Amino acid sequence: MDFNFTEEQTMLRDMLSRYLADTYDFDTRQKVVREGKGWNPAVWKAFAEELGILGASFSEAHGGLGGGAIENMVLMEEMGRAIVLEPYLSTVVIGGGALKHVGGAVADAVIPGIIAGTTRIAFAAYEPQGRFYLNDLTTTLKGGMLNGQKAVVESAAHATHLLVTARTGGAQRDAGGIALLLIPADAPGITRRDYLTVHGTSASEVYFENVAVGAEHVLRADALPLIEQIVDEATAAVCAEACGVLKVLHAQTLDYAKQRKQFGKAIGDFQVIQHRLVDMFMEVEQAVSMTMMATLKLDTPERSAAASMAKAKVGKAAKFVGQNAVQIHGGIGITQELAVGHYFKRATLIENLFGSVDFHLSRYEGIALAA
Amino acid sequence: MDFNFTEEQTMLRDMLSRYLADTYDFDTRQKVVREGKGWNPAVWKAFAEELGILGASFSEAHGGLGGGAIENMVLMEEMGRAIVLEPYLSTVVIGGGALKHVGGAVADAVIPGIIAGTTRIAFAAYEPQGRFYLNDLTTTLKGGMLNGQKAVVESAAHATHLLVTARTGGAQRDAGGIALLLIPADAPGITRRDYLTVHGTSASEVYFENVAVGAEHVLRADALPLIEQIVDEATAAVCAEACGVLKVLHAQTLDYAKQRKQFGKAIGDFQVIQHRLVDMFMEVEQAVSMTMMATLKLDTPERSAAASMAKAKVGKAAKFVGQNAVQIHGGIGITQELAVGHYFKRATLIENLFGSVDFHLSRYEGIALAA
Amino acid sequence: MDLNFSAEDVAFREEVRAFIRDHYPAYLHDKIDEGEEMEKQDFLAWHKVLHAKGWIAPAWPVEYGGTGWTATQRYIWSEETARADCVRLMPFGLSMVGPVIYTFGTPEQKAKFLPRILSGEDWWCQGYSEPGSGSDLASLRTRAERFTGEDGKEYYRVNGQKTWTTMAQHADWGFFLVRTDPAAKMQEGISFLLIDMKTPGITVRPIITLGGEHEVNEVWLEDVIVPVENRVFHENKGWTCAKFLLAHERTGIAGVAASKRNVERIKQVARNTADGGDALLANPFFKRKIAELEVDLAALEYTELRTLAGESSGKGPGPESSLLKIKGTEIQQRLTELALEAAGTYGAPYFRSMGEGDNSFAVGPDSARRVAPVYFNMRKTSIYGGSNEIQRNIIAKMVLGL
Amino acid sequence: MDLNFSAEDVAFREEVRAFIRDHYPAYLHDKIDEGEEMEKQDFLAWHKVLHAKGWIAPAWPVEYGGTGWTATQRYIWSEETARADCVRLMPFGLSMVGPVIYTFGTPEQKAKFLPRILSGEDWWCQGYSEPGSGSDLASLRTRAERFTGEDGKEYYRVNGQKTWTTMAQHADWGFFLVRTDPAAKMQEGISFLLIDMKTPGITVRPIITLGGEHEVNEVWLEDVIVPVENRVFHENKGWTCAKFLLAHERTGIAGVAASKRNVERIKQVARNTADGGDALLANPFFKRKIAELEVDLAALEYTELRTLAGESSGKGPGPESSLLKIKGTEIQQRLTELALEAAGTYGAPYFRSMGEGDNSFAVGPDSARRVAPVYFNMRKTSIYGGSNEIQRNIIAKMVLGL
Repeated sequence: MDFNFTEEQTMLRDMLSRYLADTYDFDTRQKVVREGKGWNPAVWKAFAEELGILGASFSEAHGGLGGGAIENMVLMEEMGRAIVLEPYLSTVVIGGGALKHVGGAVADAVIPGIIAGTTRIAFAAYEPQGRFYLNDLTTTLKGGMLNGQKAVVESAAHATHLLVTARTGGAQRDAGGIALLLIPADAPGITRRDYLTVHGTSASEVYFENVAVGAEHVLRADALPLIEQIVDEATAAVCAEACGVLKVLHAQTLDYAKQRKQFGKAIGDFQVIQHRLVDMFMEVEQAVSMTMMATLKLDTPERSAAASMAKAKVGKAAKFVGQNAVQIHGGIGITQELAVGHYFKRATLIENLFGSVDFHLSRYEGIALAA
Repeated sequence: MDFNFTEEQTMLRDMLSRYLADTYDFDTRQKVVREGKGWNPAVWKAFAEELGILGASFSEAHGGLGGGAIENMVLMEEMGRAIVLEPYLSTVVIGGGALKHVGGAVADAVIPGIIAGTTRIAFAAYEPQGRFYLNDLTTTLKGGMLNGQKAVVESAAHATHLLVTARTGGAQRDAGGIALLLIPADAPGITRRDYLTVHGTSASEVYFENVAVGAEHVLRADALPLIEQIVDEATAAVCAEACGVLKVLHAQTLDYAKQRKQFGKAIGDFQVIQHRLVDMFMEVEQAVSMTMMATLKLDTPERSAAASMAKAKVGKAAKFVGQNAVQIHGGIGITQELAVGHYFKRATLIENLFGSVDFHLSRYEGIALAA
Repeated sequence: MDLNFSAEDVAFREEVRAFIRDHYPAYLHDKIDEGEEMEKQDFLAWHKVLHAKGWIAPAWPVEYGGTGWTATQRYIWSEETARADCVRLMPFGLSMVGPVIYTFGTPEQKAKFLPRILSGEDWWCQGYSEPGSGSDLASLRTRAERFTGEDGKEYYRVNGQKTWTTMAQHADWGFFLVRTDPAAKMQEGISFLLIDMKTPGITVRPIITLGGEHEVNEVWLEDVIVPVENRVFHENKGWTCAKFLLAHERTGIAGVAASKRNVERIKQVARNTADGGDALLANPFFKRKIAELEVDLAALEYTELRTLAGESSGKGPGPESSLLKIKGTEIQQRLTELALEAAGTYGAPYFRSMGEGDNSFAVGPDSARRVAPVYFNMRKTSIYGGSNEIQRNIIAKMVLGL
Repeated sequence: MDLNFSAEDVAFREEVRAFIRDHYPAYLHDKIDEGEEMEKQDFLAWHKVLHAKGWIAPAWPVEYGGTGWTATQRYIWSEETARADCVRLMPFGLSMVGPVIYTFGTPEQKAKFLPRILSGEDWWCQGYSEPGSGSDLASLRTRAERFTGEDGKEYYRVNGQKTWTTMAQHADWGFFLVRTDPAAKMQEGISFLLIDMKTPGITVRPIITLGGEHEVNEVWLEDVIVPVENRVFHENKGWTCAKFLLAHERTGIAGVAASKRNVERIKQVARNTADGGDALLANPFFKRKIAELEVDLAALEYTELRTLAGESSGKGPGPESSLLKIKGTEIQQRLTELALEAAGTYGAPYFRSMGEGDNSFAVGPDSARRVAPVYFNMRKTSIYGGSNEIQRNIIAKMVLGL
């Protein structure tokens, strides 16, 4: 057992951290949010060309740095620290992850573009009726034609490809008969309604009307196990993002509590505030522990149980730390002016991302706690 | 709407309160506990003859004072304040309650003895396999013969009568085919294993082996609705007892916090302790409110929903107030020496009495929250 | 002790129901159902109907325009308006400055201000908080210096800054706590002033909150001249009015009736939301959260009723009302958490910021439309009106003697 | 970063498993399964087996009798002993005074005491708390006055009272915090003494706790004479030893491996307990509490592993160990709550007080037998070793700089 990062991983973290500190300050970020596109293409270009981080988790054969899930964890935590808008999660972790598992010609063809920053992937999996269930699908692929609707597809507006789940057979919630497709985002028959999310990113409702899908677009025919796997990987990564978000929420609140004076002393001198900050600290530490556990178990038989345990714990931490960060800040915490409110918003969205606390506890029970 | 007690109710409360303050101090109570009988017959005699409170909730026609559920609430709260051992709940609230609902000759025959203190009733309803489910019965009444086992029957050792639920037909958990019987505690074929409870009262496993039961012993043939009703009434009464227990726990802890010094000041000067005591206060106040609600709704269609809501809230309050009373007292709180630990024990038993928090929330959902 | 309504109360309830059915502006229902934000004229539409009927201020003494209802009737009224999902009336005139004026004001102040509060002609705002004084209200620094004007009359010259001033952008008048004796200790030396918001020197600047709303404002006062006759109660004794008003504010803040209505709304949403082949309301854990909310709400309701019974038997709203504030706001916040959870994936979209006011299209179910902004916005309830931590301090001191 | 065991670690685990299987005293399993309380000779039975093997003190430096295991091996050891449900070793010698002696003691003290701790020959107890000083340990008042004896040697004369002294009724030796300089400020002027419990003037009186157990005692010291060479570290610098020991105590207190074992036990009980026609483990809400416990226990485990990794890379157990104490004891307490809830009706019977020691018959399932006493008893865990409130104060000050 070993909990240390390699030198390369530490360098990777430091590099991204420095870049974000220099160029991705809160005001700059908010300016991008106000422009309403949901991302800054220049930052993406820098990730690819200046920092080279988009290849960190890909094999050297594909032009990457030979890393994997731990590299994603390191990078996602740093992105959480700066509440980064750009689509690392959907493009590299999810899209790239799917391609790594599928391998072969399509991986060879697409991954280099991801690393270069020119290929961006959006994950079109969840559906309006399907809540957090990856198997609850009404989008169909029949006779080579894709039809249906996908809900709240993050970053679809600036994606070059869509990673789509679709039913090729079976009933609406069957485990079998689900295919995973990678199709060009501008294929005929695809329409979108774009909007911003609470976080400031862009998302879309994506509609498929008789979109022609060839065999070369089908990454896997019976794909639910693979889909579960890449969503477990994405869940671990979003837990890492949450750790970054929560560390900043805690640090900013601790700072504020030391400075803000009420009744003639710093509010951090009040024992109730002190213990609240301690409870927040403990939630953050445990979120970090669970994220490491989930990440390190991604290639073991405990993968799904660990991912759901981690997400359940991190989801609770996100709520507790976020709400109390705002509470301790008082009124100023719920204005647009201070960063803390925006970290709180991100923490709140993460609570439900890839499933709520209850969803993941139920999933864990289904795996590990049969009566 | 009116939340005031009548003058008679206030007098009743004051009378019992004075009596218990004078004669039922903590040391006297502990002496009775150590003697190991689980009650003090002299106290029961005083309840009947000196105070006359055993008739408070019975009609004047039966020799009572004409009161009802509110009188039971008033008396049970006072008994909770002194963690009284004697069997008011099983004899008057449950046994007496059943007789009042059944009415007729049996009520006329038995109630005067209850009021006089000479008739005491134990409620033999729950079974080893049945957990909190009143319908989960393997005790059978067939061909006039009663066979089976009842679990943890409070005060059976000093009861003159047993109020017994038994299956006359149907499967183990059917709602139909359940009779309610009132039989002499010394009927041939009844055996007991007596033991003390954590609270210091006596309880028993009661075994029936071919106990002859005549028609005159059957209070009601298809009795589950009646059984549910008397348990709702008992639940409201035990909520009232809990209010008394919790008020004392809070008051003793508040006192202790004002006196006990650590780090050069009273521990009640520490804000974390202050807020804990406030949270305990709020739990107690809400327990009182819910107890009133449940009591006042006993004769309405909302009876069961209200009783289960109240018990769920009171059960949570019992845990929170009890645990924190001990925590604030520190080590001394978990010794036999101080009263606070014994109130904590009673509060803990009440959590599960007539069903846990989860049981009552599920019951409430079944009544009020069908999907 | 008895929960039943008398025959008179039952008749009253029928009267109230009929009145709401016949006179509540129907277009407001549509706005609420579609999740639209309420604007000034929406609040006033219902206000004016009630004023015409004489029902605008049930809590006020009859001599000042109250209804003379019993506590039970007032309870029925709040139950029925919530049941019918009526828009909430702005509290700043009716529940806050109104009671201060009829309790502490001069006959002239009563005559001038109370009728205009009742009619809705004046829209009020509250100038209490300052950037440096959040929970520590008494540390406020806005100065009011007294001087004799050229007309020989007495005036205050007010300078300072207020913040979190709700709806100040619409306000005709504001009630302000100002420091009239800077040498006095914290709570002394404060006075309670009524200020015409059109007075020169007042600048109102919006504060945009997390959900994108413009509800609160900064109010800058620069050499604002206020006649001395607009001071309520004695000079330097404004803290008396402030305390009176805060206790009043805490009672109303429990919001039982509105929360009851919102529980029903969540249940309806959960009934209509799919969750893995069944309704979300059939999910045992979601259902359990609703059940626990209902239990806690009942506990709050009966605690409030006991408090009201205590009040009608002579005691004013005491420090126990802090309990109602804490538990009431916790429930309000949990309701918004449940709404957000029910929305699932559709909690993420944010329409407000697509372009100012662009509500022209939405995705997902209507019920999910504004759940995230409302969730963010409602975090304020445990902060304002004395944070819930301050309320616990109050109970510790005033009730428990700590 | 890697969770896998090396081939060496896997081999070690097999060795440990085989050793436990072959050498753990079988009769202890029966006692635990039947819910009987452990007595002194039970603890010692296992202690002596381990001493004979050389595995009694894995955390000690090799030179003093430690095993030289890596952090991973120590983790495997605690996992495997918990998995096999081995009786817990008494910490007072092995985990508490032992490390103080080998860290701060003289060569003579090391030579005299360490071997007897390892062998189990000496049973130790801890004289820290006093009736007036609970969480505020430094306020202790037990006095030790130095004097020269008739034999010309230096001694302390100790007077005072200690309380909550666990297992003092069996102890051969005790380590005591005493005040050697009454004029000094709180934490200064305290010394750390080793006292032979057979010294005249020591009286041990039982304190019976809520579950009926005799675990803790009052210890009265009246003119107890202690040679100066039994003082560890400098005079008036005993607080250094005390702090060192408290941090050590907190790490062990997390009890992850034991809690894991207890979770399995509760699951088994819930599987075998009927709940309305199904197993209690099928009750969604009971199952959810177990799932939440497992999640929190995993979070504690991986947080402890991170802490251990930090320690083995050079950092000693720091104030972060307060987190392990808080969360570890919360989990231990929740486990007892679940056991009590699972017992349902059968949580109420209490066999201990039917007559001292009368366990001759019981009712209900074995698993319910002592759930209430254990629940009551385990409330101590959030009080002792520095209450959980004190632990939060420590984190606030030492980690957060508040």
